[in-house]
Amino acid sequence: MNYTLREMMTIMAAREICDGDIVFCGTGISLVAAMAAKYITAPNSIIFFETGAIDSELEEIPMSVADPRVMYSAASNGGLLEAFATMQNRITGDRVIGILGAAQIDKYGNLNSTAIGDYFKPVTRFSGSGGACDVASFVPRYLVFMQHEKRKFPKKVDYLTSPGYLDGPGTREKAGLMPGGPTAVITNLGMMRFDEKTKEMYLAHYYPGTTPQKILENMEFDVDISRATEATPPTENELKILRERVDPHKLIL
Amino acid sequence: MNYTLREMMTIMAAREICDGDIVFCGTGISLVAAMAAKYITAPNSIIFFETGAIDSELEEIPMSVADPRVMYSAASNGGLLEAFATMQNRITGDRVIGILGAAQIDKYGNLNSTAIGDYFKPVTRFSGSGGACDVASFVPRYLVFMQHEKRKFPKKVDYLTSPGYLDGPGTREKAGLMPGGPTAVITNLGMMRFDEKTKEMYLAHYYPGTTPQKILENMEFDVDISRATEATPPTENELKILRERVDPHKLIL
Amino acid sequence: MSADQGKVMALDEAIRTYVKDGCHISIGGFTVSRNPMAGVYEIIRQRIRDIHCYAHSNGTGVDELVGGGCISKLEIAYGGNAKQAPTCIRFKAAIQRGEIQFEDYTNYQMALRFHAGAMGVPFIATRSSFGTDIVNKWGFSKDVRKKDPKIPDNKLVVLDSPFGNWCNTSKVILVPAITPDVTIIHVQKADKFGTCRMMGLTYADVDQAKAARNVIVTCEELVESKELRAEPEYNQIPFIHVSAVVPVPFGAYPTACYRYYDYDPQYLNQHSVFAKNDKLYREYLDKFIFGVKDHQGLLELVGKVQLEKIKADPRTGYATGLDRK
Amino acid sequence: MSADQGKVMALDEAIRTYVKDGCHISIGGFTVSRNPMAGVYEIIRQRIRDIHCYAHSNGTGVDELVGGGCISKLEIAYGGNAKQAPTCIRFKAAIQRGEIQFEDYTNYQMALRFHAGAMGVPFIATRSSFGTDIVNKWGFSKDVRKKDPKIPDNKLVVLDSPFGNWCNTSKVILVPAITPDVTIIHVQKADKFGTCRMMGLTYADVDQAKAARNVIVTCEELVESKELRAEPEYNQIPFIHVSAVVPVPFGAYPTACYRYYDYDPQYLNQHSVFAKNDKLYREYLDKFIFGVKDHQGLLELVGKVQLEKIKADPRTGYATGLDRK
Repeated sequence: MNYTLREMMTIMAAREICDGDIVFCGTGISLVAAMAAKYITAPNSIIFFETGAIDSELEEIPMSVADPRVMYSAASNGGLLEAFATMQNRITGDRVIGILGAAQIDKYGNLNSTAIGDYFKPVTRFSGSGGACDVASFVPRYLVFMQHEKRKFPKKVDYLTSPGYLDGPGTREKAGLMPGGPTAVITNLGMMRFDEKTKEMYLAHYYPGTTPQKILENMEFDVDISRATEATPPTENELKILRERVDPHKLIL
Repeated sequence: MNYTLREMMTIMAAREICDGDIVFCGTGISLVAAMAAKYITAPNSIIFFETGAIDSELEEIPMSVADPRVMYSAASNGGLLEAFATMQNRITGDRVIGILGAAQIDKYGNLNSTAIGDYFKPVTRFSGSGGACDVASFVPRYLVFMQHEKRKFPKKVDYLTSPGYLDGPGTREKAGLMPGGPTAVITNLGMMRFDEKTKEMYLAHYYPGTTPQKILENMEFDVDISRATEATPPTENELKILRERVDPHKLIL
Repeated sequence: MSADQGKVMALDEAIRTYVKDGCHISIGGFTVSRNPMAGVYEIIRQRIRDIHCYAHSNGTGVDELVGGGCISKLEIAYGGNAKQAPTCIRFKAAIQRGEIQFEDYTNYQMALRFHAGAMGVPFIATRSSFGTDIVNKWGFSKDVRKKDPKIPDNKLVVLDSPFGNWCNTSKVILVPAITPDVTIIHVQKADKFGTCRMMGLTYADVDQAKAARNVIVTCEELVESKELRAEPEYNQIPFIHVSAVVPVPFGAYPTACYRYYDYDPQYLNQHSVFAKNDKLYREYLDKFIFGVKDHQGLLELVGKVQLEKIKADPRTGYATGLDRK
Repeated sequence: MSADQGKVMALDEAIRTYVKDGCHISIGGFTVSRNPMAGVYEIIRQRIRDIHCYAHSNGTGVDELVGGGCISKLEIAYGGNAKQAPTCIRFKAAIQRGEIQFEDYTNYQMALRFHAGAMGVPFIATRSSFGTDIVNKWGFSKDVRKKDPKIPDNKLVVLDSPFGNWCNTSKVILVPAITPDVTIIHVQKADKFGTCRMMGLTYADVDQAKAARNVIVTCEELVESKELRAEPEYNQIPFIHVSAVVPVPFGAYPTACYRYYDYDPQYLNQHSVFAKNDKLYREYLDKFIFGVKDHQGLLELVGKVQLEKIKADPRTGYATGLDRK
């Protein structure tokens, strides 16, 4: 069955969501993944937005986390304070999985979504943290969506917006952060995970049609490819869910 | 015209409220004073409660600041956090006048509403601060209702629950408190104020039928009585307001 | 727990499951309003002991828990309860007799402590209580605090602001977070998953709930999620914070529940007579708490006529014209 | 101001009275929702300059203020705006060209900073951003901060918790309070004294308002106090915080106002084309902002047909089925 790379990425992410998870979502592909997960692996997962909407009934896909579509039939519509407290607080925070995106990521999963070049006089300015740094600081698990290009996987990010494993084992905790960090990086070529001991990124899966070597060519730093296996493509059922139930109007995919 | 001492006390307090004041109220006589002020000197004053109700329509007298009667037709029903922030915040806090009561008061207007005797093994335990210490810490002006008895005006309060002028001029600010402090102490015998320079209590008014000397006999510490004048008794109109409009069922007075 | 039933439980089961000897709890409401009295009475009925209780002005409920012998440690801002008990009577007796350990705060400080707990930070700053005995006198000594990992090492801390004189404030008082094992609240409406709609003042209920490891919600009405979700902005607590939901009509009785019923002045007056005398109070507990199976039993003792009197007027939300002398 | 009129003012008068060159402001809303766009456009129209602006994710409004040349200093968490502008276009250009000074925070930090301002404390603690450039890179130098009494001496401060490891937290990051000279918000309903009823998400609007010296409220509907006071628990901002009330139907346009209208994808798409080109953007300002007398003028340019398309469906609160490509 045919599928697009964006569909593949979405399904790879959806499979990471466990039943009962509270899913911190942005918009776009990350939201589609969270919505899909509810039909696949995690019927009791709860989508929530940094703007304060919890468990919204997403009849239409919101284009922003402040879109009125996230307000419809939610369990509660609060504000930013309540939303982030839900993640900072260990009682609910420990149940949250985040989904983030970035312009750059290094081997420890540190993210840059602020600027390329000098912070004060950047070549390219991006939106900045928003809630990304908060999520990356607070929650025990998060996924990162990336485009696999050399400049996006640099040895050192130009600006460290959201903490991954910082400088390696123990450095999150030493800095004052909660335990946690990225659990998977999902790109248009494959999926990376982080070694439990070294906290360094390694290649876990490459998509059908690509190779570990091709993936390495698209990164500035080297990663271990010895554990890499081919990813399972989206099933017919998964694609059906994406295309018919989650994004029928192809707003995102 | 006849009037009771409680009516006298209520009117003395009501006269202290200026138009536009936000009045932090407890219940009982302090609430009756605030309600009366709206008919006398301060039609645009705003009654608010530490429980979070602002500008309630008090068709009936509430017996507690959490009484459902404070919730009826308020501008807003929030919670404790919002109410105290309104006082701690200088923007709204500077407009607030508090009305408090206590078991003991010293010459600097420090209040005890916690315990008589040793704090840990008290002879008499009272309710404790509630919001009183917060109000006394935050707002620029507050009134204190007291019964004039020797043991209630001691040289030193057994427990300092709510700050007056602490140890005299400059000590509030040095301790970290906002400028402010009690502006009048209203008892069943007269009204005390605080000297601008020394911050010590002095007798401002004695009620008709008593004398400054009698008042001194009911206090453990001496206060300046040289500035004392006889208080103006409640006018016919003031009494009419109290009896017919504010407390027609004599729940408080 | 089945999806059909959501988190709905019987009250005795909910209390037995979450409230244990020695646990740290807080209850919602304020003086004579929306105390989770059904939950409080069930705790007394189950003779749970050695509770560490956090209270701002949780009048009626805390006083009964003290009187019922359930509380050994109490952090509190205000032990008073309207006209019937300007100082809560069993609270007063327990302190004067040295029967419980206690520590005093202000109402704002207690509200902030729950707020910090809900936010997941160890403390929050305030400008309240400088120079007072609230700061100087600690109910729990340094030693007790060091030994008990569930009590913070300091009662309050005065800190010079690291932002200089920003906001015209050179120092602040830091109050430590509270994270109760259990918070019990009573609300007007909840769905079976625990999403709550409160009416009228919310006091500190929302933060008390969000700060707690487990939350027991008793409610006047168990409603369909659809009803609450029609206006999500008015649901103060989403279900993710809640462990158990128990429908208990008149669950706040004898305290008030805005738009449902008023406090019962007659019960409270009578109660304060009982509470002032140890023997009478024991008889009261025997009859009204231990002598009945559940809250419904207490309501039957009170009688329909009395409950009818306190029914809320739909216009005002309270019992207009109720005799409150 | 007469009691009859309450605080009701014309928008141009409200902006002229409270928003001055060099003042510190914040605006409500989030990305494409409930931005006080009528107020924003009036600020641009009055050519107010050198504004110091505080923003979390106040997308559309902040980007227009930057594009209109009104902002010289910006403290911000997120300069993005949904699909039409993943990075706000004029914001991006202004930073890349060095036209404004800026300092980055996180959304939670900005929300907490307003919260601290509303509470009247100099700072609040969080566990967000340890080890990141949010902490390490300051947009305003120590020197600039020292000299300007309206900027705190530190951007963020790392503090060892004086409560040991209470809440499993040994250190925190303190974020300094924000107290804007003016906050402008757009709400669904307000009365003439300024009591506000928001529907849907409130973002950080409530704290932004309470933290500010003056608050300008624009509203879809000016309603009787009686209507709002029938359910006071749903009025998020009581009148005591508000300086001016301005009824402006479609006052958030082209952003959404829940239960009233959706964002306008067509306007936003077109706008992003204009914004990417300096000349086109100048023409856009000339036509849509400077070329009209007021917000009503802009709405007339847009046309009734377009406004009809984005009208909210009463069931969902947004324009169900709206073409949003």
